[in-house]
Amino acid sequence: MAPKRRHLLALLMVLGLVTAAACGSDDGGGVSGGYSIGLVTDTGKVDDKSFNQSAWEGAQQGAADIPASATASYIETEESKDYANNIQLFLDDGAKVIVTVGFGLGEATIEAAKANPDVMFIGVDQWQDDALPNLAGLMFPEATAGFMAGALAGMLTETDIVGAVLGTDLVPPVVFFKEGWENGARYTNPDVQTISTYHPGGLDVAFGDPEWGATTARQALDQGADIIFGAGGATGNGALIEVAGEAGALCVGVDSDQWFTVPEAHPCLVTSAMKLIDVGVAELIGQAYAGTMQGGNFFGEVGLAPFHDFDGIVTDEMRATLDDVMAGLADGSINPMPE
Amino acid sequence: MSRSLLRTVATPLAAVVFGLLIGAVLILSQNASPITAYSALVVGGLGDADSLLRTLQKATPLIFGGLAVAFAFKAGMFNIGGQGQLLVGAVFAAGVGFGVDGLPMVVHLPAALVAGALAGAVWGGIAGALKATTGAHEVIVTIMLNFVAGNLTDWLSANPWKDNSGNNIVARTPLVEDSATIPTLGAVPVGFVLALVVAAACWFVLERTTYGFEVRSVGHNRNAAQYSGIKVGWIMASTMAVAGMLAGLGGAVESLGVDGRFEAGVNVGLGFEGITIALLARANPLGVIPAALLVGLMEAGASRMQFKAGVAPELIDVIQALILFFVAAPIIIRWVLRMRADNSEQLQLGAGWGRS
Amino acid sequence: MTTRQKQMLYVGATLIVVIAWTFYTADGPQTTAVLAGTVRAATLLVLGAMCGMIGERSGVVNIGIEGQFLLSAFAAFTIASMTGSLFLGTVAGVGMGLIMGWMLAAMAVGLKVDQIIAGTVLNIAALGLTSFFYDRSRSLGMGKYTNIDLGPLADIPLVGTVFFSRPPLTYLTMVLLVVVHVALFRSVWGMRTRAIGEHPGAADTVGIDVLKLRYFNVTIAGGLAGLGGSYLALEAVGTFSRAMSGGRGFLALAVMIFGRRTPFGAYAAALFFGFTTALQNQFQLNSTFDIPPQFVGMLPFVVTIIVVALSGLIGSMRDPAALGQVYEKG
Amino acid sequence: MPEILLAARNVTKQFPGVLANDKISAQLRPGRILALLGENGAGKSTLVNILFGMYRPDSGEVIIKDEVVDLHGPDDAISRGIGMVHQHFQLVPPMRVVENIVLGAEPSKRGLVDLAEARKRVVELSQRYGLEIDPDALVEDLPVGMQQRVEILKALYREADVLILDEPTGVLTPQEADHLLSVLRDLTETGLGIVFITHKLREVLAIADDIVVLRNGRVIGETTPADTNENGLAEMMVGRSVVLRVEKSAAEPTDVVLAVDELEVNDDRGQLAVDGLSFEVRAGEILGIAGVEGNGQRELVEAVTGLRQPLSGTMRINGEEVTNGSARDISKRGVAHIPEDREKHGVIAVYSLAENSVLNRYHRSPFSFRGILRRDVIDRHAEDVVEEFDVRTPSIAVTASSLSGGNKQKLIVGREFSDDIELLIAAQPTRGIDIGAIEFIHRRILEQRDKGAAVLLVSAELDEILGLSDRIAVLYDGKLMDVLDAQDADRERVGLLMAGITQ
Repeated sequence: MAPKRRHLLALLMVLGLVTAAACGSDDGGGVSGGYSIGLVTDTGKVDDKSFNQSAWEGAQQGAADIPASATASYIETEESKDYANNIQLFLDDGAKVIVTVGFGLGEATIEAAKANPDVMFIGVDQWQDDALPNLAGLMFPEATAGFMAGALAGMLTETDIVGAVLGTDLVPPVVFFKEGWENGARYTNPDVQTISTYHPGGLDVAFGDPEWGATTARQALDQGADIIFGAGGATGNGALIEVAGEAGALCVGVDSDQWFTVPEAHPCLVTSAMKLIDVGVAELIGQAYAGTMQGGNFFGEVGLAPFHDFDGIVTDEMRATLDDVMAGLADGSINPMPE
Repeated sequence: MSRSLLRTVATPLAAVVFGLLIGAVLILSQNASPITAYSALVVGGLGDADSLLRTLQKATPLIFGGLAVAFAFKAGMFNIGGQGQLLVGAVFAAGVGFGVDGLPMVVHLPAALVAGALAGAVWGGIAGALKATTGAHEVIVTIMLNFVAGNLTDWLSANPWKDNSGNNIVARTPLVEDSATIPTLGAVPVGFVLALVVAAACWFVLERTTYGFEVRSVGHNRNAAQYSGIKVGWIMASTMAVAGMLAGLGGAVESLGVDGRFEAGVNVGLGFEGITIALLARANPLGVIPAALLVGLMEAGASRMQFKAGVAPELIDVIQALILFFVAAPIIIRWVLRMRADNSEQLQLGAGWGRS
Repeated sequence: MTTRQKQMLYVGATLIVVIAWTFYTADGPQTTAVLAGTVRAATLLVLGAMCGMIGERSGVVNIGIEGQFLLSAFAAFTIASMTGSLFLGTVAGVGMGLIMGWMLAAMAVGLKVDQIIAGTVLNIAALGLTSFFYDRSRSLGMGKYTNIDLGPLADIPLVGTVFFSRPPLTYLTMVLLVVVHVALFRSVWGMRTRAIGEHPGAADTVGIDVLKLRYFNVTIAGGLAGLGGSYLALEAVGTFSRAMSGGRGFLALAVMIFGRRTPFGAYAAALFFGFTTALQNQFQLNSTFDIPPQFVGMLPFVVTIIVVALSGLIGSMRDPAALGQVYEKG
Repeated sequence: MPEILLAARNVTKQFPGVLANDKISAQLRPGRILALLGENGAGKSTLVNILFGMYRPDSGEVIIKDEVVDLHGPDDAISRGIGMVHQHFQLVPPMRVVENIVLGAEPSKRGLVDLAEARKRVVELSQRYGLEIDPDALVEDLPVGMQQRVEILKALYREADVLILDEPTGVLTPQEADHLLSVLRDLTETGLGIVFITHKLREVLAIADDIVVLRNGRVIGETTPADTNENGLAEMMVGRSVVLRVEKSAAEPTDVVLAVDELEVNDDRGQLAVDGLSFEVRAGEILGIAGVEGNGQRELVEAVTGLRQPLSGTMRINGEEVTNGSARDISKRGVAHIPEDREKHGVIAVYSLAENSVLNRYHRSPFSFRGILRRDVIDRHAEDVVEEFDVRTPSIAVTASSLSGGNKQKLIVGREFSDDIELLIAAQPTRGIDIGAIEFIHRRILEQRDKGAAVLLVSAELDEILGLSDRIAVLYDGKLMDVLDAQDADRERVGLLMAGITQ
């Protein structure tokens, strides 16, 4: 009897200790100091080798670029219901600029911007219907990026088949990339056959299934595709790595220059259809610091990543065509996504 | 009474403590301070009215998810399908919530809740009916139905029920009408109150009604239940439908009370946490409440923990797995604490009447 | 197997060959692509199914295959990227699988935890641990396992590409199919294993240590799932990412049931599931139908449900009698 | 040849709450048959489990072939030449006979089972001992008598010098039992020793060389067939003089209560188990169903109680057709059912006695009202059952798992008998319980008959059938061999019918 109770007592004491620890100071951490920049990710990680990572690199770059001492820190969102809370954590901490990444945070960002007119907000991939003075939506014309990549692929393919392994059609940027890619390929190579596949699973798995990405890329290679566009987080990365194992085949990355984020893809990675999120974020942070940031929509740059090891196979003629395409896209004479 | 209550909670409590202690070691391994991390966790979950609201909001679907698992456990069934049942409940509740207008709240809100509950009941009932008629194991069927539900609800929210207002590009439904929105009373969301009421109702049904007696009989001894004239197949099918209904109700409360709409990918994982909660509560419907509050608190505080201490929020998942492990294998706790074994220490998925 | 079943098997096999050949003559590359994709998707499933099968034949349900895949893939990838050796990575993956198998055995056999709950613990723990510890800066500098052509066999049209131009772990899996089949149905170990799954009491009375053998089997079976994890990280994909097993551990269970807990049956089932996946991709690649991918994507899961329900209805399947039960001596 | 083949010396074994073996000593010499006699719960099974290495004694020693041994498990015992035929056969049903026989001691080549060699040895063995068997048959397809043969061959295959048989005749017809006894006698010619565990006095007198009687975990006496008789043994076994015959008055049957016509029922494996049965049971009589287990009794009982759907035929209760009625429909008509497997079908182990006492009536008034249980009423009912049926328990709040087998059975009988009964279906009502409880339950069954209930008694114990029944129907292979009046029935005649032999 007695010993039993003693152990229960001991257990309660340990619990009490933990509670005491918990009620202790929570001020040791925090990130304040100088000009503080906060970044809230979409439900993803700052090292996702994709847009969260790009945005985080941009935030760090922005912090380094501005003249005053500045710090950048991030919170990775676990559940989309926490968007508002995670933004609030930075607000409470006195952040001057808050970067929110992904269209999912759009509404939470607008709410926070309205409530905190003194804080500058940068919303990556967030379209602004009504401009708020302290909120810049950083948008990218993905179809344009996809079109340029497709145009290159149309010229490079020898089998006249190009493939795309994609995240999910539930996420519009993925659709824009795909449509741009296919139209671009057809633009430079009218005979080209485009074969594209979306991940068949739900939103929760579509970007995290490299096995499917790899298997599907292989399936496309086996039926003659010699250039594969992998667009869709880890799923797309799986496709890139698969193509890397096929002699002679090429692959195209997405979002950032995947030469640096997926080194396994070096044997095939001819370029990436880039959204220069890091550049855009850093630039907007600079503007915010300088007080020149305008509310509303800010269009970031898109483009093709360097060809790296494949510089040699892209002929001058191809480069010239690409320049024409780029010019056409810029002046609107080419519509990357008709309809 | 208090002695026996103490004994009943000793194992889950010890499991939580052990989980946190091992979690502390992991935090140290990341060169962070466990004290800072845990205090941030608690402040993030209880620090002020907003945090408390978030904890309650997070606990609400966990209670429903936990009940969905616990109720099925009572009939000896393992419902891993809480996720899918919650999703269909969420999308159909939202569908009624935004698709119908002009109704007064007293009609509209209950109708939307019932739509979610029914959708969940159908989803759970499929697994139960297949088990009863063909013997198909509910674990496999509910897992498969989770995938199917994910695809189905994604499609619904991206196509026929998509929110086409403004420049929305997200796969989500329009906002539900005000008349279908669950209000908040002060700092307490009404959905949480509903969860408490439903948990109490589950307890009452299981312990005090003839239906509950049949459910528990099937759970404890399917053969004896059959011999005493209970229609075992019907009980298995209906129990899974009730379990699905509970999860579906959880999804409905999320759509109508927290998110204001259904959005693809937003409710991921909620259903699975019900398993941890139900086991932590030893399948007792009332025990589900504190278990859900605990997990809800950890999840509400996880962001602050990363913010203050730089600890990745996945730590919470690891701690949950550890707690589950210790609850499932109480023998380890007994060994460490040198407690004497007794029946209440076994993870019995159901017990006699509350004759303690 | 009855004569009738054998006849049906021959008829079915002939039919498949004839259909495959017809399609091949119509469109060689596509047929090859679909069938190669089929074989590829089947490898992981059958490894998981064999893991589950050895456990269930011994009376232990393993619902933790998903977690075993994931944590083993993590270990395989981490070690391979640290050492630069795919082989060492593979060994590490198998090792992690063995550890996870041992943990399942410790819980389900040793501590007598409910087997389903024990497996669920593994799944949740694997997801949490891999997410918490994953270091995304790692990569496989040397690339993943590549195809090895088996000499002239690889030059046979269709069959050569589909079966004889494969990476090493796929070949190893095919060898393991035979090994596990022989071990389960011809060896002393297999006879004892089936005995402890059907009637542990009987095995005990002839001096077979039921608990020890279950421990051993569940641990060894974990090695197969571990090989599956290695295959996933080092051969199928070439990297690691969060939750990359994507539910395939659960599909493997369905494959095992569909295949009546025999290696070749499971392989046939796995090929069938692989085929549904490959076919659904092909539909999209060809833009055959204008069906949303969400619906096409339901196909394997709906098929699984139907299969599990039918195998119960037809009564062709019988669980080992002691499946899921804790064995108490005496 | 050793002087002592197998012996226990002062073996003591304590289980929680029970002293199962208290300083037990017994010994077996080569070529002899030692009978261990005792009623259920006397400690026989514990003792043989110790001798076979399944349990370890708390104190005392086991001697095998003149050597004190420390057995760590059955494999230890097996390797020392001890073979055991368990009461519940330890065979793997979906495996072949030959596989079952060699399991654990398989002839092998490089890890693979050498089935050809195994088959050869099994055939050789069965010929040598005159125990014919088809080595390639699946065990699940064999009748129980054959399964027992497999068990014996299993022991002989391991070159046992000692054969322990635990209640081996319970599953056999009297003729099969006689045959078994003569086989055993032949086996002793080679110097084999046999330990024969039973509670059947007749068999002990017929075959034993030495008799050890156990009661309450102690050795009560040692004797030989020459020095005692049935009454003497019975008194030693129970500790008082027992009524070997059930006292009962003549039956006064009236209206037909249960009428079964051309009934066909499948078993779990989808094979015909009840094959065109027709019979009637009248109010005020006991119809006993005799037969070796596995001849369709279970399926018959389950069909009659609504637990199993018949393939064809009809069943009527009091003239009303109930062929496709559910279990509850049938129990509503005043049908009580004592199931054959108490633990599996009779009680819910983790439920309290109170909950178990209403398993068949919780849904009825006054135990519930509009779907809500009335615990006070249920508790009072449970108190009544416990008192009236002499269930020995500290309280009605304890779980059923804490009761002994006999008390569980009394609880079940009490539960089933608490209403007026039109038809009682009692399957193996006294299996595995002590003599006191047996007598109690027999009296209660007769009481129901005398109150006008129709009773269908299914039992594998021929003595129980002969003692209680007014008419006896013999079931063989799902068919009714004959229905005899009790006064025309004797062991010989019923036994032949049980073996399917009509003359």
